[in-house]
Formats: sequence, C-alpha cells, structure tokens
Amino acid sequence: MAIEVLLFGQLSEITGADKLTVTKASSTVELVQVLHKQFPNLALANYKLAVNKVLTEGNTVLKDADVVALLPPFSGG
Amino acid sequence: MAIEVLLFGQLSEITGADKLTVTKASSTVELVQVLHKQFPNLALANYKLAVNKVLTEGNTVLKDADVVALLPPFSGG
Amino acid sequence: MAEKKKQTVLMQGPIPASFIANSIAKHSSKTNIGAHSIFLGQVRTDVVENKTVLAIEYSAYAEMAEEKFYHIRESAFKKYDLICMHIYHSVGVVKAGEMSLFVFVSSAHRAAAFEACREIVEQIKKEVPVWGKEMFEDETHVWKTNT
Amino acid sequence: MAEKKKQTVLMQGPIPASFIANSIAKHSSKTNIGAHSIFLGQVRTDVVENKTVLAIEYSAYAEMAEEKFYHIRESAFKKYDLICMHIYHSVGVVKAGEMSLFVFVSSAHRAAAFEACREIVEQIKKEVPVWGKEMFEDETHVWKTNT
Repeated sequence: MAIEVLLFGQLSEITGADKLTVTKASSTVELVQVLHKQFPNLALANYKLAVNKVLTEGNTVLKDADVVALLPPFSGG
Repeated sequence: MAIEVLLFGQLSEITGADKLTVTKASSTVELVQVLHKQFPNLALANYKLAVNKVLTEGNTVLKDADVVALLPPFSGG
Repeated sequence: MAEKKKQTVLMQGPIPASFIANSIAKHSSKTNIGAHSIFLGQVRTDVVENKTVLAIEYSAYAEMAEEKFYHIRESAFKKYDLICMHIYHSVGVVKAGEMSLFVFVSSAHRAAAFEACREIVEQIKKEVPVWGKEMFEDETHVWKTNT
Repeated sequence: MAEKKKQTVLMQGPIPASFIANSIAKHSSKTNIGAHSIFLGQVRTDVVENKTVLAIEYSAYAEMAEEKFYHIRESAFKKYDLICMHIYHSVGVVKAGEMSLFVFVSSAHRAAAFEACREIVEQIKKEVPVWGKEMFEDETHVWKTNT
C-alpha cells in the first residue's frame, strides 16, 4: 500500500518536501498521525485534506494509490 | 426677454428643431403652454424640464437668458 | 486626489479595445491598487418589431451630462474608498458589437471597486441626459428605452 | 454552449493588458452581448511588519484548481443568464502593479454580468487551491492570507 502525499505552500516549507509517500495508513486520521510524528511542526499548522482532489472532513478510509493533499488556507486572487 | 429652449432625442423629431427661442414666458408652465400650442404633438410626449442644466419639477420662474431643456427619458449606456 | 479632476466623459464614436487596454496598463504604476472593476456596455443586435438593430446613434445634452458625470464621480469617491475612476461614454454612431460605455473603478480591496462600479453604471443609465437612437437595416429607427 | 468547454485557467506569470484587450476585442462578433463585467486583481505593495511586498509568487494544486474553476464556471452558467465567461489566474511570480486574476463575464443585460462576476471572484478566493507567497525586498517572505 502506498499513499501519495502532496504538500503545498507553507507546508512544503515546514516539511522540506512537496511530495511524500506513506506506506502504512489505512485512513486519513492514521496518515495525519504518521505525518505529525515525522514533522512535529505540521501539527501546529492550519490545513485541510483533499483525497483525490476532493476536500474531506472527518476520517476517510484510504486505499492504495490514493492521493492525499495537505492544503493550507487558500490565498489566490 | 428671451428663453432659450433646447430639444433632445425624439422631441427634436416632433418639433423639427433642436433649439428655439421663446420670448413670452415668465415661468416653465407658461413656456410649456406656448410650446404645446406651437407643437401639439409635444403634449403627447414624455419629458422632463431642466432649467440651466438643473432638473425642475412643478412651476419655476424664468428670467431673461435662462436655458430650458426638454429631456425625453434618458437611454444612455 | 489628482484623479478627481474634471474629465471629459463623452467621446466621439465607439470605445476601442485598445483604448481600454491603455487605460488598464496606465494603472501598473499605482501599486496601492489591488482590485479593478470594469463595466463595458456593448451595442446589441436587438430585434424590435421584427427588425434588427444595426447601430445606436447616441446624442447628449453635453454640458448637463458632463456635470452629472462629475457629480456621480464625486459621490462615489465620497461614499467608497476608491483610488481612481474613469468613465467614458460614446456619442455618435456605435455599431452592434462595439462598446459605448466604459466604467473603470480601482481600489485597494475588491468590495469597494465592485459596489462603486455597479452603482455608477446604474446612475449613468438613470441620471445622465444621453439618448440612444436604435437604427435598423431599413434606415428606420426607434428611440431606445432603458430598463 | 461551446463557451462551456473546459479551459485552462492557470497561466504562467502576470496577465498582460494586451491579453485583456485581445479578450475584449474577440467579443465584438457576439452581438447578443450587451454587458461585460470584468474583474482584475492587481498585486499591491502591501506593507507587512514594516516591509514592502515587491511581488507575489503564486503556486497551485493545479489539477484540483482547474477542477474547481470548472465547477465555478458551470455553476455560474446554471445560475445566471450568461453568454460567455473567461477566467485566468497567474502562477509564478507577479510583481506589484501587475495583474494576477482576470474574470470576464458577458451577458445580454448588466445585472447577470455584475452579479455573476462578483460571485465568481468570491468563490475563487475561497474555494480554489492557490497560494500566494508575498516576497519582500530583503528576500524574506510571508504567506498571503485572504480576507
């Protein structure tokens, strides 16, 4: 199992990466735990999750090859 | 005494003129009576009056050299 | 406040896209601007009594119209937090597909630009002594009415 | 309805005034249009903690952003009586005074164009995954926040 994680804006700065692969995460809650353990500062940041380009709230089950994006507050325009 | 009368849009078509001079009119009511007598179709038209570029309602006293404009409904833009 | 100086709004003939582009380009030095709201009025090929409008010939009570435009500008500057504003309205013949009205409002933030632009356009339609003669292909015409 | 086809909204670098002029000029053949409402977002020299913003570097989650822009377009076409609509948003560096957002809405009558344009701009600011990095003269930066 491999979840592709995309990081944008200030989250790329915090983690030093704009793309990661996480192999052990069956849900978004698990994924976030893995990431916060690896990057403690990420826990302090404000962001939302999108699974396969759709915003999710609450816990979402993940399957192999899902793409999870960590999105800081939008500031386009 | 001479009042300058300006006519715009469809009112110029009705009267065949875009400028007239009326010598005997001490108020806008009198002026309108003179004009309606001279151009009966004007009485059927919808218009407002401006005295010296300011819209007037009701009767307004006129003095020599005043400019009275007959303004059909605006349709700019 | 140099922007508030009296400008001439009425211009002969249609307003070209290049004129609009130049107006926009001139604002790149005003780096306190964050939002531009632009309205363009374009002449439509309306069908009136089965006849198609080819052009509108605009006429105006020019002196009174310029005073009204000036008053509309002043009121908008008082009411909204604007950086600059430009208004142009055609007189003479403007063919279908060509532009007859250009309202250009700039501010630091979008709300003021949007609201002022809309209000200005509504006021122009209602308060400014300009008339449009809708000209048909058979050389007849009707006088435009604003809604 | 050819206008509703999927377009690419994100474009590299600032949006030039000449690009805007070309977009406007292209609409002269659509003689059912009576009103264009245009919004332009321009990069401001904001002062943050005593430092002046020289430019904003925009980045996006491009695939998701294009889907969101598409959805915003579709919704506006459903809700308002529009003839056509174009949206462009910069990615990459846009200097102060340059344009980063261009929303262009056209309809037969002004109300639809005005209302749709404003709603689209609000939705873009709120719903589209784009981020602005405000770059200062001393090469530090902060991340822009939308209000």
